[in-house]
Amino acid sequence: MTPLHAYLLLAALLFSVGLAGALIRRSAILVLVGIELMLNAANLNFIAFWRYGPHPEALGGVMFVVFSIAIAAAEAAVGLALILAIYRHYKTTEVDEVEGMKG
Amino acid sequence: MLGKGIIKGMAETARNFIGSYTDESRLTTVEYPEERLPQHENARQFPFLVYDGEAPMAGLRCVACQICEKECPPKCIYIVKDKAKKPDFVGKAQFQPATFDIDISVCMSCQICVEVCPFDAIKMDTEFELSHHDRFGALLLDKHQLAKSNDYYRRIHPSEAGAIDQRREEEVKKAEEKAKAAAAAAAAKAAAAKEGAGTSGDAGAADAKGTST
Amino acid sequence: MDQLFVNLKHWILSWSLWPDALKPLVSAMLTIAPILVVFPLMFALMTVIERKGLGRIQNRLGPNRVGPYGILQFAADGLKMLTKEDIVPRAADRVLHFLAPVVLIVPIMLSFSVIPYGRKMVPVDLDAGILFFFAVGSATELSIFMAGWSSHNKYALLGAMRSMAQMISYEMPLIISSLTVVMLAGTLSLVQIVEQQGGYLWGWLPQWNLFTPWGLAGFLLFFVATLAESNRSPFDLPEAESEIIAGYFVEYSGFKFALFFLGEYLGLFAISGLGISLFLGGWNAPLGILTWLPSWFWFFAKLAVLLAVFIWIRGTLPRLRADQLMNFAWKFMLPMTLLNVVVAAGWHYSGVAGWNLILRWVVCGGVILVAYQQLGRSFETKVTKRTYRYAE
Amino acid sequence: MQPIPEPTTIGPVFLVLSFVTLAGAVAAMSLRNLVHCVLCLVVTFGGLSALYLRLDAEFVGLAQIFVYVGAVAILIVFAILLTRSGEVLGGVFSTGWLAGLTVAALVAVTLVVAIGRTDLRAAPESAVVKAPVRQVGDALMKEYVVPLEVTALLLTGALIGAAILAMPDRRSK
Repeated sequence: MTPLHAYLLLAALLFSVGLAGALIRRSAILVLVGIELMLNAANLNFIAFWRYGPHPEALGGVMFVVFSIAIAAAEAAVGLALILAIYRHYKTTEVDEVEGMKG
Repeated sequence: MLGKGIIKGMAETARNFIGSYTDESRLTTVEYPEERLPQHENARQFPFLVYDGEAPMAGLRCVACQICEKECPPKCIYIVKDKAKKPDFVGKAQFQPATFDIDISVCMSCQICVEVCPFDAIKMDTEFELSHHDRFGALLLDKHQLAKSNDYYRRIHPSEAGAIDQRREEEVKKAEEKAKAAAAAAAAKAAAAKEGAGTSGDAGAADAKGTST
Repeated sequence: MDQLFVNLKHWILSWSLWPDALKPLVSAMLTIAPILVVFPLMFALMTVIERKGLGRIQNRLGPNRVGPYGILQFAADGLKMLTKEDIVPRAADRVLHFLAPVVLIVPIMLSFSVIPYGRKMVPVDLDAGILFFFAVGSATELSIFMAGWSSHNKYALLGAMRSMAQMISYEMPLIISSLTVVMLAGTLSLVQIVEQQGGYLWGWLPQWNLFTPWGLAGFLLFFVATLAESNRSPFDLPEAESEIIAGYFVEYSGFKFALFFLGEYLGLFAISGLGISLFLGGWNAPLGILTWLPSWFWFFAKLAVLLAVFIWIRGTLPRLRADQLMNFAWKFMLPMTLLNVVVAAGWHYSGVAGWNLILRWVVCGGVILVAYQQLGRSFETKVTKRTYRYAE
Repeated sequence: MQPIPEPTTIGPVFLVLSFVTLAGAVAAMSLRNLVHCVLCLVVTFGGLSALYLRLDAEFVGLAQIFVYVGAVAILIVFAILLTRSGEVLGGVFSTGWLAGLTVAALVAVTLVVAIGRTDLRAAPESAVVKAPVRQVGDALMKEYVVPLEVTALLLTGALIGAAILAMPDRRSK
């Protein structure tokens, strides 16, 4: 079996890639994608800890991931709806250009 | 309730489905290459040249007047006049086409050439199976390919051909009468000349005027 | 006879030809190969039968030139497809354009792996068979998007957008109507769901889910959602020839086009197989006295009947408009399926409470019928006799 | 059910899967064309789901494909098409990209160092464990029923909220 370290390392790298994307990309949609990647990295950690933990039959990690997936889906829907609303207003989805606070 | 129309429609198509097996008369299509529907009399595809008698080139009605060539909207007709004349159906000497080509890949089947032809020489064909492997050479029809007999014309457009034939017969009859009259006049003239009277020439001239119109 | 194919597989496996290490691989291959052969062959036959059936529905003969009764038409069509030039538009995204048909075919082939074709005849008995089926099936939407977007063609993109919107909208009723079965069966495994539908009430009436009020309503809803999910008429507007030429695969020709065509029909077979397993008793015989026929025969017989109904519907109904499609999904299908879940729960608990069967039928069926009537009212078109001012 | 404890080495399957996952993530965050980004993101989701399946979490693995590939990716694609941002004409990265990259790199280094220094068990305690779908369902309906209901409420709220947000504003025109 693969050691737990490998999974944690993968999750850490995935999280960093997502964070980097969310911070440096211009497009608001890709910022959202970066956030999704970070959430997924966290999910991977949950599953790995659940599997390698002392009580895998307790299903705590699995449950957490199930709820996390549901919430991520909700977040994506609302986030993309927000991006659509912003696009309608500013005619752009680039985060740098959306700076005015007055409607 | 929702769905009533759907069930009605499904019943209708089911009736069609079963009916097509039990009732031959329901089938609306024919098996094309083996069976064909009869062509309508007014069907028209592309023009052809009518000839009288047995020999296609000798009996061609076309006199190479080139009206159709000028009138053709897409300019798909090409005519070269032959210098030699030949007698037409009434015996008058007429020109004939040395070349008569129709490019049916250009032709738009408008029938204007038929409308303008004063000699009833060009008519619309009902032949439609003209597909070919060679799209340039094979679709440019020359006068040998275009020439079709009057019998054929009578077969595809009976009433139209009948009217034309009748008119032409009358013309021939008139021409014959005129020839007869002319012959009679000539005979009378000869007789008159023999007798020495100078007034009979007027009747012959008036007669000739009457037939020529 | 019933276990003919299972025994055949074991017999081939018992040959000494294979070394022991290769046995699992050979076993897997022996399971995969029939699926890869049978369903594409069914697709080929279905195209011919569909064209003949549509012809008969329209009082025509249909294809009858190639082979006896035109039965070899599929071979002619296939040859034509394979020998056609494979054109990729210059502006297209070449990689995605190539990948789209592959991404379509692979998940659909995967989804065949959880359907029980007969007694003990299931490629993989997954614990979460239905979940696997729907999870894998969701990749087809992506492939449609890839095809539409990579073609760099407005018609293709429009078709892809329509298709994705349609598939997402109808996936809801599809899944929720299957959920009723999962709820009452208490399992996500298709094998167990089919086994639970075995047995006969009073010795002859099969205990399929179809013969319950929620099962009947669920099956009809599932069927309509299936039509939409597999882009069949009357929901074929993603590929409406008369509006957007051919939708998302306008720019495909030759073999890739054939793959899209194949994928569409394979998806139809897979989802029909799911419907059969969920509602129509899977491989169970429809009458107690017919159980001597092999189980796989019954599965494929039911599949054939369903496909015939698909053809029949295609020959009957005209195409919906996009707004009608969406309204129907969200204002009729979704509330009905949600209500159906509640009715199914009511059916279960009234059974636990020991109600009379007829009373349960009347109550549950009544609720569904009233809801159907009320929800369906807004979809009825009021046809009034047209009057003309001048023409009469 | 092998009684022999497996060696704690990194297997080739894991290597391939993690490479695919990471490569997809990097591509999703760095490609110019947003549609390509989303498709690479799908690859990442697929790789993650395979990893979940390898970790014996069948339900989560399938739900991952179902939700992320089937719904979230399609949603993002729709957003890209509706905002016409498929082809990026200007710069890909925002003005503060250097700072962002630095922060991300620092986080990565911190996490890697932290993981490296921690003493973790290398192999799971129980050799084979499955999370049967039945058990997951039971747990959802019994111990986790309150979170489940709250999630349902949240999803309903998100559905309505997203619909209202994306609705065209009729008052302004």
